[in-house]
Amino acid sequence: MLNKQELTDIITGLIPETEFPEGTQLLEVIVPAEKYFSLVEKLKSDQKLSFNYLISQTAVDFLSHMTVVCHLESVEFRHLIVVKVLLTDRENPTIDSLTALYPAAEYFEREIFDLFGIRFNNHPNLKRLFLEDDYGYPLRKDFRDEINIIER
Amino acid sequence: MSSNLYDFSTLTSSIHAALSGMMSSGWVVFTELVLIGLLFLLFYALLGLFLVYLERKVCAIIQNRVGPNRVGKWGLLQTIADLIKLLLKELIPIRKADPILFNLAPFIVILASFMAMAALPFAKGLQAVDFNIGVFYVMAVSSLGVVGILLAGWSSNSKYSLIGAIRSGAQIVSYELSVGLSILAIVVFSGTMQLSGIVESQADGWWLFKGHIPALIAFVIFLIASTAEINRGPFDLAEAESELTAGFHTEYSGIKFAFFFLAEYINMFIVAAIGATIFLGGWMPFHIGNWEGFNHIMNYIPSMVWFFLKTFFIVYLIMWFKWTFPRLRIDQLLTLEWKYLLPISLVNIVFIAFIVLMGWHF
Amino acid sequence: MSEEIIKDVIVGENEDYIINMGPQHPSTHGVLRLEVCLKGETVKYLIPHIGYIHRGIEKMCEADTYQQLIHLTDRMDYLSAHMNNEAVCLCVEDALQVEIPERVKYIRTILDELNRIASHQLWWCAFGMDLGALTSFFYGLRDREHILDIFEESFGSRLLHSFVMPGGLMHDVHPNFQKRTKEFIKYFRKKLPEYDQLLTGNIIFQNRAKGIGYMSRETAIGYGVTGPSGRGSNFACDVRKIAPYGAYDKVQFNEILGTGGDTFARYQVRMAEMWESMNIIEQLIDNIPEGDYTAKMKPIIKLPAGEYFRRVETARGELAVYVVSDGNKSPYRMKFRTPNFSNLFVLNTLASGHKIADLIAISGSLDLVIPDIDR
Amino acid sequence: MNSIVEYFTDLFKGLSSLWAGMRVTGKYFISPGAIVTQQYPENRKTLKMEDRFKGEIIMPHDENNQHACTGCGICEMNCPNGSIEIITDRIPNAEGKLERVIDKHIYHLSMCTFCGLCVKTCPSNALAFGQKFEHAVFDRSKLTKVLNQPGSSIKKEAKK
Repeated sequence: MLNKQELTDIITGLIPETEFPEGTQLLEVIVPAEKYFSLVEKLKSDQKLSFNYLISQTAVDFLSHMTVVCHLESVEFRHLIVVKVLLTDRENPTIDSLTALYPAAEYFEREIFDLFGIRFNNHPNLKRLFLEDDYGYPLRKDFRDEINIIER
Repeated sequence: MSSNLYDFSTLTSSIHAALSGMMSSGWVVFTELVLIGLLFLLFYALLGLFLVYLERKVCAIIQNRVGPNRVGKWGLLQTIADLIKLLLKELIPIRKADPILFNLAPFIVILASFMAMAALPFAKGLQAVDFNIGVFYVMAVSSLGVVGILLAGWSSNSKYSLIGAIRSGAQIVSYELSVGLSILAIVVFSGTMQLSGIVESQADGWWLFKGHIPALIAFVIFLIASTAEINRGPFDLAEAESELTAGFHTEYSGIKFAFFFLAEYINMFIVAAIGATIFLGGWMPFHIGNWEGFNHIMNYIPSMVWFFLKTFFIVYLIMWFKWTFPRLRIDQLLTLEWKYLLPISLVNIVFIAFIVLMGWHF
Repeated sequence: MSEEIIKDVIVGENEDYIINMGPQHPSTHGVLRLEVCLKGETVKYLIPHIGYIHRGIEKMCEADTYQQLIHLTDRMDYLSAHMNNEAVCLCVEDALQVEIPERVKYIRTILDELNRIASHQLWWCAFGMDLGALTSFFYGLRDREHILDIFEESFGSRLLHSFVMPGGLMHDVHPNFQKRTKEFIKYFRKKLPEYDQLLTGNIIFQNRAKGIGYMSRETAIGYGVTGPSGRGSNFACDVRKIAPYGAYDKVQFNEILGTGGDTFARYQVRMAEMWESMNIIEQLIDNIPEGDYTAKMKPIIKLPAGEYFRRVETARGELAVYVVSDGNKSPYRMKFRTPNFSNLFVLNTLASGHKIADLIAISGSLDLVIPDIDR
Repeated sequence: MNSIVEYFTDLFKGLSSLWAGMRVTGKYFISPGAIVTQQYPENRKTLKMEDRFKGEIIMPHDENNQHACTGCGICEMNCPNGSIEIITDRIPNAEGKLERVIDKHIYHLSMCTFCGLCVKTCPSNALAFGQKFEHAVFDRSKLTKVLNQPGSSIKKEAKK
């Protein structure tokens, strides 16, 4: 198990464009969208890191931008990392898919597409998971549904 | 031989004589046929209702439940209430089903079970038709039911039903062999195919006890194979509830569904009755060799009671199987038949033939 | 007509026989729809369709306070409601850095394990029923009733008992709690061997379960299959060991690992977990310290702005809660990484090439709870 | 030869495992004392729910038809489903000041999920869980209840 500082050093060596915000509960990495796939690929394949277990993948809508958040864990070493990508284009957000690395990502990404409308490149089957095709993206903060959602 | 206590042939021949005095012989035969038919219809319906009730009670007690207890005393009228409900229910027409076959199938199933009943010796002298090849007849007729099941699955034009029907076809065709061979074992012992003759041959002891271990093996194989043949217990693949929802009768409703349901239970009774007849002596009381005194006391118990006691013992065994075991998979089902039951029963037949040749059985 | 076309038309070699298993089907345990493509009795592939009871719990959480959203988590995996509640509470306590009393930790852990036993019992019932052994269903429910009675006495409800609150418990457990739990353990230690006699040893059952639905360790990690299903493939994913919470660091217990990776291995892991849960309860039940049943909490909880992540082990695997707070009394974004969501989608990999009956056995051995998938 | 031995040992092991299962079910068949089913409508007289059972939310009234609800609205605020509505009234008290009192405490049983937050957070302990669980009605509007009884008033000691 590597501590935060060791992880930070290794990851900076792998991808220099990464940022590490201070004062977070877990170690967080913010990476540009175009480096996202290669970072995760290296996180998985690096012998000392070996982040081979994708715990969860989700997104957060901050109105100004969207964030895709991945929680990765190494089964062997038990260290955790949070990979974040900021997407400034809320109209047509696009990001690489992790399906090639983690089979679990296929459905996490379909869920994100369903609820946030973030598109994933190279995804084998990007269809909506829960909702109908014309429903809108309910977890976006500007989503309004006058019929089904009663504001309190 | 056994005494003439409770011999139904005296009753039936006196009825025959009375009828003959009243009308010409052609009419006598006709009247008797109608009478017997009505009697069987009544018996069939009552037996079906009772068996459903019995199954529900047995499984309830096995599962630490009470079972039906609301309609009538101890819920005895529950199945009658169910029957009325089923009679009143709508027969949903399936638009894309083959209408003729779809409606025909339940009748074929119920007809097969009805015909098999004709040859059962219920008590001494109480048997509708005493064929000299009774064993053959029963086996032939009881396997007719699969035609109905196949038709039902095919004609209802539903995917689940079709899978169920095909499964059932494969299953019954295979297990017919083992049932036949295990019955053949007793035919070899008793030297007759007449059901009444088989019963008479057990006057000094049942074949299960007289036939040494081979008869016991034949009995076990008969139990397993016949359970499979009537689509029950661990072999209910044709209607595997958790896989195919209801299998071949998924699309049936109302009284047509009730026909399938009823036929299943009557088939269970028929199989148990055949088992009781050929292995446990049918209506023959429990006799031991030439202990005259003991045998005489046993004769005081009516033969009908003996028959139903033995039959319901086997019915209970079959129910016990169903409520204990998980279901087999289709390939395991066929493996069991072709790799275990069939070879064992073939070897068993050879053994029995040898025993009979040497005269080692009692 | 060329010969190939005739072959196609008559034999149907290239024709897919697709059946819809669900949304109303006895053995999908809820409104899961599996689009199964068959060839004869063999499953070629299957596509799960979900969303029939998608209620948008994550969206609803964004409008609720932290106390209010507890009762929504009950309704995800309703069979391990207590663990779901605890996940949120741990996350909130982490964020506020509240020190919760020892008594609360002990009680929470005991309830976790009781709930785990209850859940595994129900799984055992349903698994037996999927395989056609209907009697197992009633034996399991009969014994589960004892746990539900304990729950009812203490919390007032049997299944969805939003009993855990941020900072502690809703109220203290019933005075009879210890006595009845010990009685239950004594009772269940006698009944559990019966389960083995009825099902585990049974030759038909073993033939149905052994070698069916093999999942390698890599598959389990890749798909994120956690809980007993993942541990059946030798994937050590027990959060109780990795990141102990509650009183798990004070008890001795083994992480049950299976090596077979098949349906039978997953079955055995769950059976062994019931024994292990009873061991954990027995270690704790006599040592519950006296004290408060809750820490001092403000009536309105506001998490400091930031992101919080917490995992617990539910009866079906790893439940992770990810909260993004903007400092208000309700979360800005709440994400539940539910175990069944990941466990479901491995089904295609496991069931392809097996028979229909095996598909039922495999989905039964994964122990899916559909509301947990849809959320 | 070995395979033949294996064939028969398999056969007998299989049969004995089947017998083990049948022994369990057979044991319960001959011991009807193990039946656990409750005869529900018949045992209605003796049926006693646990003290903490969450059947419905009630407002206990004492013998003088007095309750403890001050109409503060905390339960309404805490309810996640909006199943509580409080209608208050202002009436002059002895000193002539207008004072807020409860007019109607409306409880929608059909929306309640029994999370218990209203009972827990009530500052004057005016609410409690009732043990009644037979709530089936033919008309949904009957599930909307007014908890404070007509003509009831607030207890003296609960006023502060």
